Amino acid sequence: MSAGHEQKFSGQPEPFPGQVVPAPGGGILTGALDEVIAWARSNSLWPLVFGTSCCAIEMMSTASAKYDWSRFGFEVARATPRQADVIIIAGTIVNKMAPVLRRLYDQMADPKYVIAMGACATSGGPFFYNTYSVVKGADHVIPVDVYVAGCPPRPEALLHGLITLQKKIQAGQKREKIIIDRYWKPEAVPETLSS
Amino acid sequence: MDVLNFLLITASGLFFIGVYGFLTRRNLLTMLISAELMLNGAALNLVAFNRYRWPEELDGLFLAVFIVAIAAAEAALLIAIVLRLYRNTRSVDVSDITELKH
Amino acid sequence: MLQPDWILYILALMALAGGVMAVTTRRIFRAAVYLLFSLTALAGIYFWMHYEFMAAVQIIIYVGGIVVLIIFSLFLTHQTGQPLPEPAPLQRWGAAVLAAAAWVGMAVLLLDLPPALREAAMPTMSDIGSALLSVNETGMALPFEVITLLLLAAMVGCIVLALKDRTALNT
Amino acid sequence: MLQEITSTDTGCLTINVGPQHPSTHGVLHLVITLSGETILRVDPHLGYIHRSIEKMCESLSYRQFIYVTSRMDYLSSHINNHGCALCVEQALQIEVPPRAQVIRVLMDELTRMASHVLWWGAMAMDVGAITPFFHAFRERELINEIMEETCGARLTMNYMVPGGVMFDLHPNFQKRVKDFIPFFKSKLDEYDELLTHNIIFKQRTQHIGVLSREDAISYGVTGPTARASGWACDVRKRVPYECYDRLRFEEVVEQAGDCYARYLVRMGEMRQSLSLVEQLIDNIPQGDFQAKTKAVLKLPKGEFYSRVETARGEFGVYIVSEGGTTPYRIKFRSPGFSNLSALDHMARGHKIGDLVAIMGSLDLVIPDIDR
Amino acid sequence: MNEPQTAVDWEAVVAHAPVPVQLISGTPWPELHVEAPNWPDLAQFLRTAPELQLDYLFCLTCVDWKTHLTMVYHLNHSRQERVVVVKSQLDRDQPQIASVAGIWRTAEFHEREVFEMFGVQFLGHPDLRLLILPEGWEGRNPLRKDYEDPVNMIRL
Amino acid sequence: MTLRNYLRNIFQGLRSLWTGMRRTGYYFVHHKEIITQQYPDEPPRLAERFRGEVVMPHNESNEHRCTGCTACELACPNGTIKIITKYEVTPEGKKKKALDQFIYHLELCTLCNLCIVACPTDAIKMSQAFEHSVLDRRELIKILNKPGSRLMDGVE
Amino acid sequence: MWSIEQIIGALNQWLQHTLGNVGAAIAAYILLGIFVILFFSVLGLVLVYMERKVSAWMQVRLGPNRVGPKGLLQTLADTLKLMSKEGLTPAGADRFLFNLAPVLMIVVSMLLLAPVAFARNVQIWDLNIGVLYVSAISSVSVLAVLIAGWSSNNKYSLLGAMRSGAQIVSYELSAGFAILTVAVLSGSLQVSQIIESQQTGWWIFRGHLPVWVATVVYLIAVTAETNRAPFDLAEAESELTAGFHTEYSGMKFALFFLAEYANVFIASAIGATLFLGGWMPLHIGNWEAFNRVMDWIPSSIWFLAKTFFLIFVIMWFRWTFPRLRIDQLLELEWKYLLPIGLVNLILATAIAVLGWHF
Amino acid sequence: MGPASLIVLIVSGVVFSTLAMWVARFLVRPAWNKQKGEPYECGVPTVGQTWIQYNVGYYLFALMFLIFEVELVFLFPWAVVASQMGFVALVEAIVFLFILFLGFLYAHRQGALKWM
Ligand code: SF4
Ligand code: SF4
Ligand code: SF4
Repeated sequence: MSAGHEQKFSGQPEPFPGQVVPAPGGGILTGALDEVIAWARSNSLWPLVFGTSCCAIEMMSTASAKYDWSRFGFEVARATPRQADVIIIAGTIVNKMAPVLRRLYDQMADPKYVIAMGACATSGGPFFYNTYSVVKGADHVIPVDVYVAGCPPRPEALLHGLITLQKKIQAGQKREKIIIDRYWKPEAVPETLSS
Repeated sequence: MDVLNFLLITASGLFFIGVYGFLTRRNLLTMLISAELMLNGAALNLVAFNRYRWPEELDGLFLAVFIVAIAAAEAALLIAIVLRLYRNTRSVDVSDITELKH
Repeated sequence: MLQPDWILYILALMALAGGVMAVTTRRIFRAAVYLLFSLTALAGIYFWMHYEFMAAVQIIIYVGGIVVLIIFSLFLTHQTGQPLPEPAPLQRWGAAVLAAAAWVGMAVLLLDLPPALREAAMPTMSDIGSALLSVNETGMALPFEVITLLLLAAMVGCIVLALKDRTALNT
Repeated sequence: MLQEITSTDTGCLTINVGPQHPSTHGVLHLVITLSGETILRVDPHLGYIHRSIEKMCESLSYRQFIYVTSRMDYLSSHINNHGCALCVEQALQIEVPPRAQVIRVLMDELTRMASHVLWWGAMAMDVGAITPFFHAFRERELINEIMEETCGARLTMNYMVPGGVMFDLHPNFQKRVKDFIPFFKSKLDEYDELLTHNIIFKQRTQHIGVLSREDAISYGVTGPTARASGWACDVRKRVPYECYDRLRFEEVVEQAGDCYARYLVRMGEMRQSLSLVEQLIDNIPQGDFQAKTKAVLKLPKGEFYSRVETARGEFGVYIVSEGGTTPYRIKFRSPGFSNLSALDHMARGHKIGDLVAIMGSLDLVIPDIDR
Repeated sequence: MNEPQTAVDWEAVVAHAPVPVQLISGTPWPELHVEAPNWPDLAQFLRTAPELQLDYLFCLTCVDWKTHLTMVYHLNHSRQERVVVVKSQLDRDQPQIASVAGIWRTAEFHEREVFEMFGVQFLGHPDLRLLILPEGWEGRNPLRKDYEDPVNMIRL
Repeated sequence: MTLRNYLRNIFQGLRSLWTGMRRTGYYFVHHKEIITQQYPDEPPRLAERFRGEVVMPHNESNEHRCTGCTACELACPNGTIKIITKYEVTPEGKKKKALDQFIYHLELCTLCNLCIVACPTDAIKMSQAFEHSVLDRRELIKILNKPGSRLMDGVE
Repeated sequence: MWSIEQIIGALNQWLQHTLGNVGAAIAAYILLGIFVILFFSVLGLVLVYMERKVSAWMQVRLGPNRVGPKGLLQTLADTLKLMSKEGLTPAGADRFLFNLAPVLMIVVSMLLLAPVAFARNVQIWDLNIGVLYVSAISSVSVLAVLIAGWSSNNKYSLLGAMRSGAQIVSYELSAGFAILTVAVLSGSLQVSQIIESQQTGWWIFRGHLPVWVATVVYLIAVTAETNRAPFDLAEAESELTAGFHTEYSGMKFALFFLAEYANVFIASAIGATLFLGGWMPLHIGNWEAFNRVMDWIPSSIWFLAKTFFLIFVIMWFRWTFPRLRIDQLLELEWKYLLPIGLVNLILATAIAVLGWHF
Repeated sequence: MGPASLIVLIVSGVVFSTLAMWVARFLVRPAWNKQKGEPYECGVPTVGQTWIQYNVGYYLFALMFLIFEVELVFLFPWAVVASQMGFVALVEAIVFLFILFLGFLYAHRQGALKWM
């Protein structure tokens, strides 16, 4: 462990260890096969067992009998990132956890997806102001596909998030770029909304 | 080539591979592996003779089975000894285990 | 029956190649794996010869027992990640020449054996069983019991050795 | 720092368990030194969910800071809120109306059940049984529904406010709770069938992670964990708050101090909570659910401390006030923090599998520990 | 639990204490103020004195008063309610106090927390290192009042 | 260990295992015990007090009740609400403060209800909408007052 | 009435007719290869689906029901997903062995198919050491596990691999003794003869106590040998994340998954053969009419029904029990199952020798 | 079908598994980075080396297993003929199993079956 993970978030943004470089080969996907694969991927999202705090309980509820995400084929929660397809960031990510999250994400086999569950993972949520240790949104650490708001989002909301992700995969959409302007302030209202 | 000859040559090949390993390796466990190869060569030899020379009798087969059984006993004992030596001398290298102090 | 000789040749090649790799590789864990290949190929030869019982014994004891035991003891005594020391070149070449010469000599001697009796009735399991249990002079009951006693002795020996070891470990 | 415990000498192996590990219930990071599979040392590394709540609360008003505490021990969010509300009330000497008191106790006990039932499932999961987990969530969902109807949320309630509770009880509340009581009783018996008497479970938990009474006190272990070691430390009995002194319930105490004893204590507590709810549900007094309070609360200068019993043990709120609208310093005495400190002591000499069982029986909630 | 609760005469306790102690009453719980160097003796006394036997340290924390730090210990007896609060003032620049981890083992973790949050050095602590904060935080103590982190901390 | 004990252990063990298997077997064949709600097909049963997001109700003539008094902004513990006010000229010619934009950051909101309680005019309330998943988090920033809306008459 | 036997016979005839002798043999082998590959794929799909449904129902939930009708395509989606997922090799791993392990695992379970009698006279190779062969080959899978665990260069993997090594080898003994019990009673190791010997009734009905004990012991032992809960210590999720296949991803991992299910199937099939009469229909003494009706049900149905029943029982174990600790597990084997197996074998011999069975 | 079917099975196993592992290369374009290649250990870097010596308590079981397994193998041919040979088989088996049991008892007494 190198000293000072907190350095990651002070001063100029320094890239996380492990920059992504595409490996050669692969990627000959066309037409119908493409669709079949997208169908398979979207219907078999195995989540990583990853929960940091309160939202993890709601994630467990989603797995539980009443909401039962196994109906969609999500129930094979894997404990190792190698076998998981989607990482549901259920809970707050703090600065000490951020490298861990990054490492977990890096160690997942491609293709991989990320759902930010709850206010904390989306933006820092309740811990946005006045805290020295919370990452203000998991997308500062890893790229996020779907954001689910709520504190905690109720299980149906998480299911809705998963369905959104399914739709996204089926539509063949690529992941948004990492939002680079960290410390994006909530005051900065985008133009589309303010008019 | 006749099948019996071939088998016997294979068997002796295994045996001499074992011999080679036994001579070049100074590590007790690799030596054990070599010894297993030698024993296997011997067993194959016996089985081949039994099968292609006196097929109506079973002595060769039984001898081979017993060899396997004894090889198992030998391996078990040897490994027990190796582990014991290892605890005492922190090494499985024969040249390190010159004197058995304990 | 579809049992051409080339299957035998392939199996023998596998056995020999596995053996060679096992004694020459410098990664000790791989040595065990190559030994596994060699032994399995031998079992294949036994299957090819229709000595299924022998083949099963080979697999069950060698592959399932001895190799597993060797692997366990590797974990116990080795930094399995470190390569083994290379033998001195003189020793290596000397031993190789010696073994090869001996093998060639042996092969030459073996070449003029009378041909094999290829078509023969195979012993069935009950043949083997009766032979194992019969007490007359061709029966194997006595050696069988002796082997059993030997195994018992081996077990006792192992336990004595290993348990002392265990107490040493705990301290 | 890690180097000193990393011994590559024979047999000693250092492995990380966590921060992302199914058995740590969150992001606890344990560095374990093993000999073979025997644990020589467990070194917890915390902070993977340290959200600096104590610092944050220094800039939140006395009405606002309660919501953060729901996020600490999120399984006992009501009880956490309760502790904070109590502390503020104690400082301002607010008299809580009797109806609010009863509602609070009812909610506390329902929370305790929900927390224990979740723990039951999680503990089963830790020792490898998966089905109980789902059965536990079935009951938990019912409690959640009851809560949601009244409090408007399922997990992070923010229901207790200084002076009482935020809303009055929902009209359906009584009926649903009354339906729930016999149902849950029958399910508790099923739990016994699935786990309590199961030989494998007993084998896995009996004589594992024994904590003696003296050690429990010395380590400041509280809650069911301490009661399993024979220390009657229930705050509800020691310094009864709200109407606990007028209620009949027993403090479940076991002597063995092992994982199974902790299990039994929690099972017993579920039954006790159920009986508390039974006692109260028909006797909810009429009246206000909230005392009249000022819009902006200002605590007098001084130091205030309140103690409540959460599902995990004694929760303390220590407020140092300078007389302003925000606390000068606030300290949450979280039960999990002390409970965790005994982990090393309990786990030494056991196997990795036992460590999992011990952690399960401690019922750790990591954000509660890290704050 | 079933024992009768006996009240403690704190005046007498203070009189018997091996070190000079100042008793403050009128607060919800009696408070003892002690000089930092005298704290280990007092702790031992509180833990062992037959009429006290305060074996349960339920809260240990520190408060930054901008001019000095105050260590706060909440002690109790395991069966009876005899809460006492012990306070000790520490120098802000070089805070030092003896560790009580040997007396109450729960103090080990609590002291580590106070160490990283306030920078208090606990003398004789068995293993004083960071517990919660990531490595490399030594020297910056987030719960002190003057702690500023302009990057991570967004003030409302 | 006597033989009898040995056998008894085995039988008791097997019996306890069988009890468990009977329980799971019961659930295996009794499908009426299944409690799964099929979310996207069946609409979820939401409690009426469930807090899903803050909304500002408007009446038919596009009027809301918010005076722009910022009480909710102050009450909110984590800066979720941002009120932008403007000055309107009333028919009497007086300048009056009025709401321009009620910006609500759903991605920050903890749904704690404090703003609702604080609002003196009941201008905002909690809705039960919970399907807030989006692909871009900027979509979660909402402006609660509809374009062109104005204060309802009679609300002070 | 058609049966698999007749179909195969007809196929064989047709092949011989069109291709001649050698050609027919080669074609048969190719067909066999295609058949086992297909069989494995289908087996994986079916068993995973079954496991999910069984677990779901025991856990009061629905299980997969949205992908395809009743969720039937769920496992197909999973498979396709796994196929299209990267199978990465960690940088520190021993590449050759890392990739060898899943292959070895699959080869071992494929080999185990040889003596399984799917229906009357439908068997890949009815070799004369039948059940001994099963016992032998299944002991190789432990090596695949050890290789996988070691070559990943991961501590969890290695610990998991060693655990399962000790576990599999130990439980092999008990499985062996349970198999021997039936072998003694039926006087043969050949699968077809073992089934023939149950012509008048399955061993579980005819064999008294020893066979019941053997059945229980066998079930426990194979559950342990296939690394399934409550003996899934190798992959004990809550302890060692995923055990020996922690580092495996994509299809490499799927092959382990598949091999596990295939082994469960084979173990159940062998169990059904030994104790429940394989494809032999249920016959009761001299109820001729009843027996005739039973005979009318195709033998493959009988075989599959019995096998799936045993598979269900093994799944039932998994979804009910907590996991044992490694030392308790070994203790269970060495202190309970093994001595019981020994004594049981003597009892069974006595019964066989005295002819006390029905 | 004879032993050749074993070869067919082996070959189809190898073909099946390699094909399955290989097809993924065409369907996904993986990204690689340094962290991806590191061993997974709960999201933190591993401490120390992995391929080091372990103090496994299991090897004793492997030893015991080996001996028992050899004896088990001998029981198989015996089992085939046991019921035909009658009492001889029974007696021999009892002698044999008795010896086995002796060994077992010895191991048990010595505590070799206790796992440390
Ligand atoms: S969003 Fe809310 S519920 Fe979720 S982790 Fe954050 S604080 Fe907890
Ligand atoms: S619900 Fe709470 S967090 Fe959300 S806007 Fe209102 S006060 Fe703020
Ligand atoms: S919503 Fe209510 S509290 Fe907020 S600004 Fe409008 S009137 Fe004021």
